[in-house]
Amino acid sequence: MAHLLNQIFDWFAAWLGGSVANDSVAGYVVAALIYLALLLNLVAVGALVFIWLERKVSGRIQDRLGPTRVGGKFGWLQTLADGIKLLTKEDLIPGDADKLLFRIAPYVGFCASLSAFIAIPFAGRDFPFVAQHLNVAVFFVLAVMGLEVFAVILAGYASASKWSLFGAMREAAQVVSYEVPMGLCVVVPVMLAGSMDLVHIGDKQQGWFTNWYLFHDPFTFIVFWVYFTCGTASVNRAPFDLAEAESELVAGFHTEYSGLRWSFFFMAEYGSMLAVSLLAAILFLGGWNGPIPVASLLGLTWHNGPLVGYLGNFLGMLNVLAKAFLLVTVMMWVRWTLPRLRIDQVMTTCLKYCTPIAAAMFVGAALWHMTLPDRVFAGLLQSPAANRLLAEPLPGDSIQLDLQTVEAATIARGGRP
Amino acid sequence: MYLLGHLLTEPVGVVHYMIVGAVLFTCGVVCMATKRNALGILMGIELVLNGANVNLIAFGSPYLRGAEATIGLDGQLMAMFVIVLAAAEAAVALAIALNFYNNFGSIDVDRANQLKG
Amino acid sequence: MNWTSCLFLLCSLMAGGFAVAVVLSSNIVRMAFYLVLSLAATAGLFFLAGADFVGAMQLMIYVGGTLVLLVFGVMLTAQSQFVQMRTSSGELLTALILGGALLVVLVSTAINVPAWQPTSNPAVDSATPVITATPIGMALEGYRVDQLTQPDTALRRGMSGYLFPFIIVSVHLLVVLIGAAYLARAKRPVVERMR
Amino acid sequence: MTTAQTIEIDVRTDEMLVNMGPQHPSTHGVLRLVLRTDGEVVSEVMPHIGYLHRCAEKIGENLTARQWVPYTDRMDYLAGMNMNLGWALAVEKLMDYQVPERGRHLRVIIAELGRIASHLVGMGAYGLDLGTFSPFLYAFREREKILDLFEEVCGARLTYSYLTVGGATADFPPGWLEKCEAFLDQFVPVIDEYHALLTTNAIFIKRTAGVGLLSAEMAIDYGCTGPVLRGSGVDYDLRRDGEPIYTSMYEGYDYEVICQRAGHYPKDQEYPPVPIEAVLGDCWHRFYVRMLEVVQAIGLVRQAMAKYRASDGSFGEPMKLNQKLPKGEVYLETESPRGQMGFGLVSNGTAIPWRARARSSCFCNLSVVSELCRGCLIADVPAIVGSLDIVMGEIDR
Repeated sequence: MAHLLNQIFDWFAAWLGGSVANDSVAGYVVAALIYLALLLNLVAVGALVFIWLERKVSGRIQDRLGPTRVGGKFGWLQTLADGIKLLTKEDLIPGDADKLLFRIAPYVGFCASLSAFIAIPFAGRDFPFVAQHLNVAVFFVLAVMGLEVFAVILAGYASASKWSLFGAMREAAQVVSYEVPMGLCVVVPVMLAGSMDLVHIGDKQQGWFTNWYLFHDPFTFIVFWVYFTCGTASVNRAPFDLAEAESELVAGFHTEYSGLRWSFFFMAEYGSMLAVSLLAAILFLGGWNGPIPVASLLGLTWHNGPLVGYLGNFLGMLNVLAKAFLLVTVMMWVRWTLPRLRIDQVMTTCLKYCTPIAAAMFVGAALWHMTLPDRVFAGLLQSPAANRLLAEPLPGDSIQLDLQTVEAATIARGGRP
Repeated sequence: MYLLGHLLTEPVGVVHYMIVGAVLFTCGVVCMATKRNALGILMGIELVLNGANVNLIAFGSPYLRGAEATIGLDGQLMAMFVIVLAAAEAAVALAIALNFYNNFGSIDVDRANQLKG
Repeated sequence: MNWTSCLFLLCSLMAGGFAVAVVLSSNIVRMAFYLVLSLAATAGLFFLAGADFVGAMQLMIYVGGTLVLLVFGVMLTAQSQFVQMRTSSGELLTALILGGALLVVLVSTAINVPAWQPTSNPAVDSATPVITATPIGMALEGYRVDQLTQPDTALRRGMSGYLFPFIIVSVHLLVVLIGAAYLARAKRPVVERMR
Repeated sequence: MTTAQTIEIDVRTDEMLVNMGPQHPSTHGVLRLVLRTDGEVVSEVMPHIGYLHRCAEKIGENLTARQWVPYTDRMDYLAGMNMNLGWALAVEKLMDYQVPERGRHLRVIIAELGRIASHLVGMGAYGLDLGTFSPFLYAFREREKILDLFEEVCGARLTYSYLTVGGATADFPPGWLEKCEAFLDQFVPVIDEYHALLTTNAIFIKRTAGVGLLSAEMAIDYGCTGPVLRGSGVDYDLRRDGEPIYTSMYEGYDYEVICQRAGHYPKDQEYPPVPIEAVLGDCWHRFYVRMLEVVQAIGLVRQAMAKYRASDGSFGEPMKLNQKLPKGEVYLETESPRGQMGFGLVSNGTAIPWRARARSSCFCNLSVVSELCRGCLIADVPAIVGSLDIVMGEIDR
């Protein structure tokens, strides 16, 4: 995109008798701003929608209506009204607080949550919808989301409140622990796809829902649920919301926050929920490939021209967002149904259950992949044959092939097999 | 200033990375020398290691040097080992600091003047 | 000015600036916070130098893991609400002079080596992404897929693989894990708890 | 009972004094608990009370016996009807007055409905203490229906002053019994919902089973009463074991005291069995006793409605506002939803009691909290306090 912009700038500059180099900073800055605006919109509007949805979902679960008035029907402008209220609230900072850290902590959290979206693709194939196509995207997303814990720790520490400190300590212990099983779960689809590139992982699952890694084999099916549990824990949602546990710690790490700063914590939380769900959708639920490959059946592929391919990608984007929204709704459903675990039980769940299960499932999936390569849908279907009609060559596959030839060459030259 | 002016016209080279590495390294050394808090010293060590890492990455970067001069993947692998070992070192150092705190009720290293705690 | 220089400037200023802030701050939690920013900016530099995997690793292990541990340690050992330990100004001055001298030596060395000056024909053009994760993984297994053009047979045949260091590091990590757990155990009288 | 457990502290941490309350979401009003914590482990809990003290007893010494009835409402404001009943019976005991047959059944209907309404709050708020919001609203949905019924009989939804000395202020309005019948019919299946959401929920069991163990001896030593006492396996209920003036109210009713006997609760075959993790006297058992008492109360209301329909005559004549009391001193305890609520009264022969006193059930129940919370985690504190189901209005009066 930056190159395209630079070419456009160059074209304009040529008019004025100047020139803009292909790698000029101008195009990159404009491209970055566009991406930032899009992602910020996704996260902020996503948070607006999710907060409204949460209130509606919780309302319906609890036998009430939720917001009904603001904005006419369904109270769909309720969050906006809440946002305006939060903007106009007094911004309180406790007298004993470490003012700098107290002020900065919510923004750190929000930045971490937003940065994760840089590497998350929304559609793949020849022209992936992604701000920065990283070949270590999975790793990057996990790493950046891990930074959010800092915001909580800083907020808890800087508030100079004992309840906040308790929340921060819990968060630190919990998130650092849950990164382990979460990483183990994420490795499984990475192993199946042979790449850490999210675009490639998503593209690998193209075709019918039988190609989703969720249904690849029994192990991946379990891994998905372990991942979802750990994801819920890592974004601090009930039943793992110990850092803010309102019945124990008043409001945990954000006890002393009010107004806009408080709302940034919430934006970060909902942003992280979306990021975790998007990651789950791409890694396990086929990403932008729907249960039925509508785009391929309609011929909306890159073979038939860029515009048509673009349309297909757009459908894919709606697809992956729908899946992520569904998973977020499940998180809400869980939150409004289950009681909260105690801190020792949270750690037990992580260390005694999630980690060993994830490790065992990883080994199982690896063995399955070794014994039944090129098979999908719990080994029932032959991978390419079942979907040959719809399978297209993947852009990422060329890299894979290169590596294979490279490996063969290594052996041919006398390297170790 | 010379280098900054350089940067506006010339591409980034290894030397620029080395200067950043040198700044990190020096800050780390000063941090280690001046802080009385055991954890502050640990942070200084982390800075020093990072300064070294910046150099390793720069030497191994394919963008910064010619194909014949770059040390390639070795730089990245070394940096990786440094990061992993730094994590291990931090864990041990933290354990020592906590142990020290248990014995002395403080983590002021100036008070660590006994061999036996 | 091209984009790599611009981003480099941004990241390096952040890394260097916050490193200086670490030195100057006397509040340990703020130090940790500045260190986080400094290391995150360093990770940015790694990305910029084409080391995606190491950059992500830096973020994950260093910033997300080690520093959280560090802050945890700070909180566990904090006697008062906000720990401040000031250094005497004389010590600080000596350290600054020595540090400045060290910086001058390091920087002048870096500048004076011609091979380290910016090159006009890099191995890879900065707009082309390099794939690092798989070659690093292979190298840890002992295969050097990036060394195929290496004229030296010994190096080309995988003698430059990192399988052995990898295993040593793994064992080392295990030892450290056990050692740290052992060290941090209290030798304090056991507390009686009644119900 | 002291079982010495040894825990090894990993890191030397300083003890921290934390104020839980008086403004805290899960201390059920204005209870203030000062926690001495070592990390997450609570080493001591000191309850501080008195934030809701309104001199109710002193006011009672300046009002006539019937005038004080509205003040009793405001003691245990979640079970105002049962408070009214306690005071009314105490004064009636002094006056040696027996309410007519019809009034007796009316009182049983109202008192047991009040018990259901109170236990619904206890159950829902307990869910809140453990971090789940939905059961609270499910409980309040049903409580609302009971309050609607109460509103129809007395015009108030919280402070009823309905059961009064001499009987009740009014008879049931026409058609009320049918509405009550309809409510009970639809309420019975709802109880299964509560069991699904809480009692059998794996996380709920993990949070409550084995937590806050209160042995039978300790419960008796501290004067715990009501579900807290019965949750520890002590078979004691004033409706059966109380003074004649109170037990005669329940004469001819078929009910069993909810308490574990030989590993089983009465009526527990229709409801989830006791999980293996649960130990007699823990939070889970206290909760379960309340859940079964709700079922018990439904049966009692049904019987009472049949008896009420069968009886005729007066439902009781409320005593005159300024009626003179006979000289003497009485003390009577009744089984309110939270335990034994006692009212004491010394009269010097005028209409105004010389002394009016109340014995709070929650006060005694709360007194075990420091014993129960020793060595537990911070998250267990709300779980334990919630399982005692206290109402500060009654403790502080």
